[in-house]
Amino acid sequence: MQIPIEYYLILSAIMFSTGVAGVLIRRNAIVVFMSVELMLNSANLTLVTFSSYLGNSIGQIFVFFVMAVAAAEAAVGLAIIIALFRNKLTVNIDEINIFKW
Amino acid sequence: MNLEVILFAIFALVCISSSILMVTRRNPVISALFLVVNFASLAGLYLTLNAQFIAVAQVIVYAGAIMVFFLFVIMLINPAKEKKFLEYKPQLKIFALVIAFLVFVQIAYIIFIAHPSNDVTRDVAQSVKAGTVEQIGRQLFTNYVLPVEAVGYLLLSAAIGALVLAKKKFQ
Amino acid sequence: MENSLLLTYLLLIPVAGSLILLFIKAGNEKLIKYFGLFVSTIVFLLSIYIYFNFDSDNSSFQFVHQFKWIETLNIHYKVGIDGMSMLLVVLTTFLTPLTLISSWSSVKKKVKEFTFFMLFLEVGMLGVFVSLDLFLFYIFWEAMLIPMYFIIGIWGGERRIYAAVKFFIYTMAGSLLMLVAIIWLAIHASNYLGVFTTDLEQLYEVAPLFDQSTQNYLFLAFGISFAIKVPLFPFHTWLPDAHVEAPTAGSVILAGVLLKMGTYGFLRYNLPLFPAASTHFASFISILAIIGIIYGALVAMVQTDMKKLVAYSSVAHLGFVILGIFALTPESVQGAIIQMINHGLSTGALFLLVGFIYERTHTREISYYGGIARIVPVYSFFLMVVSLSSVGLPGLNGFVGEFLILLGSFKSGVLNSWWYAGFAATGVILAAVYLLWMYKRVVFGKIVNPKIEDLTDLNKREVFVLVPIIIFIVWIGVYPSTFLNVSEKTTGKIIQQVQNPPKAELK
Amino acid sequence: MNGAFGSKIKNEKVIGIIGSGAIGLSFLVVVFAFFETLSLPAEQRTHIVDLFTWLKVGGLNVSIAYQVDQLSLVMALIVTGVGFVIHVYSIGYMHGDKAFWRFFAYLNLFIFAMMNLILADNFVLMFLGWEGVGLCSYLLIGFWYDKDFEKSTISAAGLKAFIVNRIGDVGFLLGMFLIYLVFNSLNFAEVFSRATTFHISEHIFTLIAIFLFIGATGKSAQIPLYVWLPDAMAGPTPVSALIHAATMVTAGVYMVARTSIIFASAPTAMMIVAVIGVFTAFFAATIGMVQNDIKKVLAYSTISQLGYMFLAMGAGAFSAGIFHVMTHAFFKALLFLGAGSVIHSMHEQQDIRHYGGLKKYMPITYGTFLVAAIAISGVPPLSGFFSKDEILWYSYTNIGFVFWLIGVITAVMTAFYMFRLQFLTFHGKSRFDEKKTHPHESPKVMTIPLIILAILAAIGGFIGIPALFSGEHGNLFHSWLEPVFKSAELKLSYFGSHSHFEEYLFMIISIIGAVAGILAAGYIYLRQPQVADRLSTRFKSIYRLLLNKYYVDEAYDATVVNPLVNTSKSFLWKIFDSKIIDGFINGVASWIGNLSSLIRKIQTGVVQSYALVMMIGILIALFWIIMSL
Repeated sequence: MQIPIEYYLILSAIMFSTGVAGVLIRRNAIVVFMSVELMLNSANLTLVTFSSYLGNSIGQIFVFFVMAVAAAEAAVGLAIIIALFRNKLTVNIDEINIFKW
Repeated sequence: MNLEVILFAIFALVCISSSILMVTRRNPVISALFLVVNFASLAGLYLTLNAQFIAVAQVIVYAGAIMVFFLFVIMLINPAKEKKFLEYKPQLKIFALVIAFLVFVQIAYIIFIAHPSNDVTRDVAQSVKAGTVEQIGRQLFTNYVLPVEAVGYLLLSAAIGALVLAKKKFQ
Repeated sequence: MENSLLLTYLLLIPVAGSLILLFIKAGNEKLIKYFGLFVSTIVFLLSIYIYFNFDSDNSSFQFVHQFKWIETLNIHYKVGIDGMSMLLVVLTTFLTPLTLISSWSSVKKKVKEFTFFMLFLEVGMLGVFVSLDLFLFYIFWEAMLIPMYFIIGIWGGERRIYAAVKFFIYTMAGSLLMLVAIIWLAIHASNYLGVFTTDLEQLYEVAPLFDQSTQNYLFLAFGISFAIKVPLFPFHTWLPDAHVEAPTAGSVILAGVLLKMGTYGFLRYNLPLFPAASTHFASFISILAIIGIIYGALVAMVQTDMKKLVAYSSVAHLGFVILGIFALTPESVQGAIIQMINHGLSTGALFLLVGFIYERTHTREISYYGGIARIVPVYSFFLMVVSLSSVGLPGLNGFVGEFLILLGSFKSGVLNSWWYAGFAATGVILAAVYLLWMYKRVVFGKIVNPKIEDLTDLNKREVFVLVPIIIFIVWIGVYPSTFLNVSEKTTGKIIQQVQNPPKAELK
Repeated sequence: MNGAFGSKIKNEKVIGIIGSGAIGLSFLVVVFAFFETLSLPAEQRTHIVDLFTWLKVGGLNVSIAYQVDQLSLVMALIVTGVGFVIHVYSIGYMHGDKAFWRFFAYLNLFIFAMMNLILADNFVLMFLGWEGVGLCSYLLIGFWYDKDFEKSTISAAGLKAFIVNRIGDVGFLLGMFLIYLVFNSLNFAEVFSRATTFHISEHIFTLIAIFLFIGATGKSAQIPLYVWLPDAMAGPTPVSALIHAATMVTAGVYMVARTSIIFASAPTAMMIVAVIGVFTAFFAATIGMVQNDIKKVLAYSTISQLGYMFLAMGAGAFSAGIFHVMTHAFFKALLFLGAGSVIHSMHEQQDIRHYGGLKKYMPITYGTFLVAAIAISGVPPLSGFFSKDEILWYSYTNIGFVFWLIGVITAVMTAFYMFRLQFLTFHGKSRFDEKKTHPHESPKVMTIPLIILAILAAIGGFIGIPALFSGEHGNLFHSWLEPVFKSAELKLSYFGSHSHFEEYLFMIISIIGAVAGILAAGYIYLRQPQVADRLSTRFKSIYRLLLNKYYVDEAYDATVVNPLVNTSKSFLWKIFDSKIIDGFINGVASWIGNLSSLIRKIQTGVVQSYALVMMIGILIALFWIIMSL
């Protein structure tokens, strides 16, 4: 039996929603960041799924780029977290409100 | 019940449970480890989808490099454990959960409405061919050579940026 | 062919100058000052060259240069001048080097930035006067706010931030209305022209065909923006603050050129584009202008701060200009144009003089002074001449403008009443009252304050700044034809456009 | 020819000679021009020199052009002649002053402006001169700007003069505009010829004439704008003589004479001029009777005499008015210069109560002063008699007995206060400390001008002897000016028949009046000095009223000046400007500010809350997509 494409997509949706919940409820900036990674990966899963089902490699190539960007993003994002931590001595995002003027 | 389905079921279960655990653990180190598990199971899922290259890349890049990076930072900062779920601003968090759930409902609804399995059926040979390292490499260095270059620059600048940002003197 | 690029060069030279300036080391103040002066002098000489090549018998735009700028919106870069803008361009380029010289010693901090902003400002002002495309005009109009904002805000007096913000927001509020009006106008005009365009000369053809109420709204939207800039009563309260807080150079440019943009805008845009609305609102605006004349003079009379007094006198003087514009007779419009120049010269010179003495004593309180005629005779002489010019003594420039304006408004068919000129003429009396009273309290009388005994007289540099202005003050007073001739055809054209607007052809 | 008038401003130190020399030169030029004109037949005597176009806009075309005709020549002769004499006098008077050169520069500038006023061939150029003399007057009154004067400093007096003049100038301006509106020209020749040919209603003429007359009241110190002239006495005495007696103040008279055709076309305006003139004459004379400052007395006398001139204008006797301008220039300049000589030797003391018995110290001054006093009192055969009597005669024949009567009463008063001055200053006992002050005769450079003027004041009247005496030659002065006023006089055409007997009778009455005034003054101030005190105590309230000049200055201050300053300050500026307008603006600004700070609360700065809002947004977007499926 072939696995219907919906299974993969629903799985991806579950992962995405979990990521959303993580972003919204966690206070630790690193965990929030990890939740974002989770959401990215759920999107990747969708892309790979369609790529595979359609027999077209473009989706996978796109995933490759997403990974590269995610790597860059993680590097910069974590550097920012370190810099912030040096200034504020916390990574709890509800204690960091420097966006407010 | 063929092997494919069993594998999918195992990986999907691991994937969902590890992601939920990752979000709910109060210690960030444990969260990070669950995320590694999650990424690993995703790599497995990619294999079931015949995407060999991506699966390998997933393990190397995500589960390997990025997650080590995360753990490294967590160790460096050594944050305290978070408070319990309902201790701090409970209404807001419940509201956030509701939102997240609603998002899931909507996506699921769209998927069922659209019902893509009607139009898309997997041709295994095709899908195997699409996911080979050869195929992807050929594509990347012919049609997508410019984006590859760009990504190279992006990574370089991200490396430099991270360096500058994380330097001690940075204000 | 080559001539058509002259105006573009005129704009590009200060741009290039200010860019080169950025590469000079900030510590090298002397070089920066000389460089700024050099650039602005070149611009002045170029404008003089343009002036001599200008054909004053031709009423259409000259030195026109245009190319496509934003293709999708059919917006052009289009510059050109006629008699009116010719005079204002020369005034601008004339005053800029003088203000740079005048701030030689008064600006002490951030000389590089100051010179940069002055050159930047010059570009903006020239751009406003030469652009023939509404979109381009709007860009210059706004661009010029930025340097002025900084000049007031950085080099100003104690309440400079308040003044700068007030100036900025006041003008910004007006110009946003204008932006809306420009878009509306262009869209509405495209119904007639078939294409969307912001080209002024094409709009001249069709805008007068709009129906009365459309014209009225557009007139008001443009008009409020210009009225704030002028400033017309009751939009004038930013002016005293901005003037008082601005550094001397800023005040001179503000009074000399920036205020003219409002009146220029009325002449260039409001009158020819919306003739029906112009005649409709003429008496209303004239009344505001007359209130401004009398009100400005009365308030100026009781000021204790010299700079504030001069600032309020600007309100009165520009009231005359507005009255002249809306009387819509050749005499009054010519008078208004010449009065713009006059006001730039005499009020500019007054601000310079106040600035010079402020530099020495650090106070502008009138009561601080008294009897300085014996101590600083040269200063007193210059202040006398400039005050008299501002008072409108025949033989000096102020008279020519005021006389023509009053004469024109007296016989104006649009206003159609003698009361306008009659009331405005009281401003002539009041001008004498407030200026000469100030003069009396500052220069004449006994020396009451021992501190001013060791005041030093004007030095050579300061005299060098004032003498050219005085020359022009006398020149305009005695032989105004030099200047009147330049703008005569243009005036005729504007009045023609208002009184015989193009009629819709029946298709 | 006009070059001589233009090049007169110089500032070398202590070279008054150049200053006076320039005026002397221009006087010679004018004399030359006069004789040249005299040799021409009467019809060709108007000569116009066009220099260059000044203002040319629309229908307006104003040139810098000078018109030399009979009227302007007379005035130019007076101005340069008297001006020259006064310049010479000033060399002595201003000797040793720190700003000697400045004084002469101003004086020369004044003569230049005055010549512009007189020689202008259009209203605008005349206005240039008109304002120019006002400026010089301002500068010269305030010449000693740091000296005290009454409640404030001298410069306040200058300021007052300028501003009051400005009020009149606005009248002139409006008149000018109206002329332009009606005649479409501002050129004298064009306007005057059109005034006779165009059909224009009398109201318009009246309005023009009244506006012009307002200008004249400002410059020539008539009610209600006369208040500046007494204060103007704060200036150096030669200035008072030149500007505030001989020349500038007569500019108004000149202007009315120049525009005689317009006034002649407006009988109502003529009447107003006559009433104001005669009333001013009377009013100022009453004040003059009790003043104690030698220059103040002369100032009020000047106002009073100017009133006569306007009476003449109002009566249509233009040439009589100009005639009086001339004789007045002689004797009043003489009076002022004499007074200057006295003040000079008395160390700047100006109060006549501190003079007395100066006859023996300064005989020349005494003699010349006496000549002038007799002349102004109207005793024949000195100049004042002819001109004043002519005015009185015309006021009787042309407009009415009442005018004549007030004129005569004023003449009596004039004689009285002039001789009061004369007696208190030169006769009687010295009322000053002879040890401290040593009165002495002035140097020659000052006395010679006095003598010249005295001769002129004595004989100047003979060129205008009424036809009654001179027989078939007629009145020389009249016939000289006749072409200028011909059209105006034609329009008026009064001249009913009056017998010679009447003329003689009125003449004799006025002579008797003058003599009576002199005798009364002599009686009170020489024989019975206590009478004056008795009178002043008996009529205390009137005396106080007169001494304080009817409190006009105070009334002006209370009704116009103070309310204007106070409302401007406390209402317009402090309340209207900074509270209402700025309050409105700032109110809008702070309202927006408050609103923004309310909205700002949404911006917590916490990333998570932004994320939450973003998710809600996504939710809604997805919902919308689902709905539209």
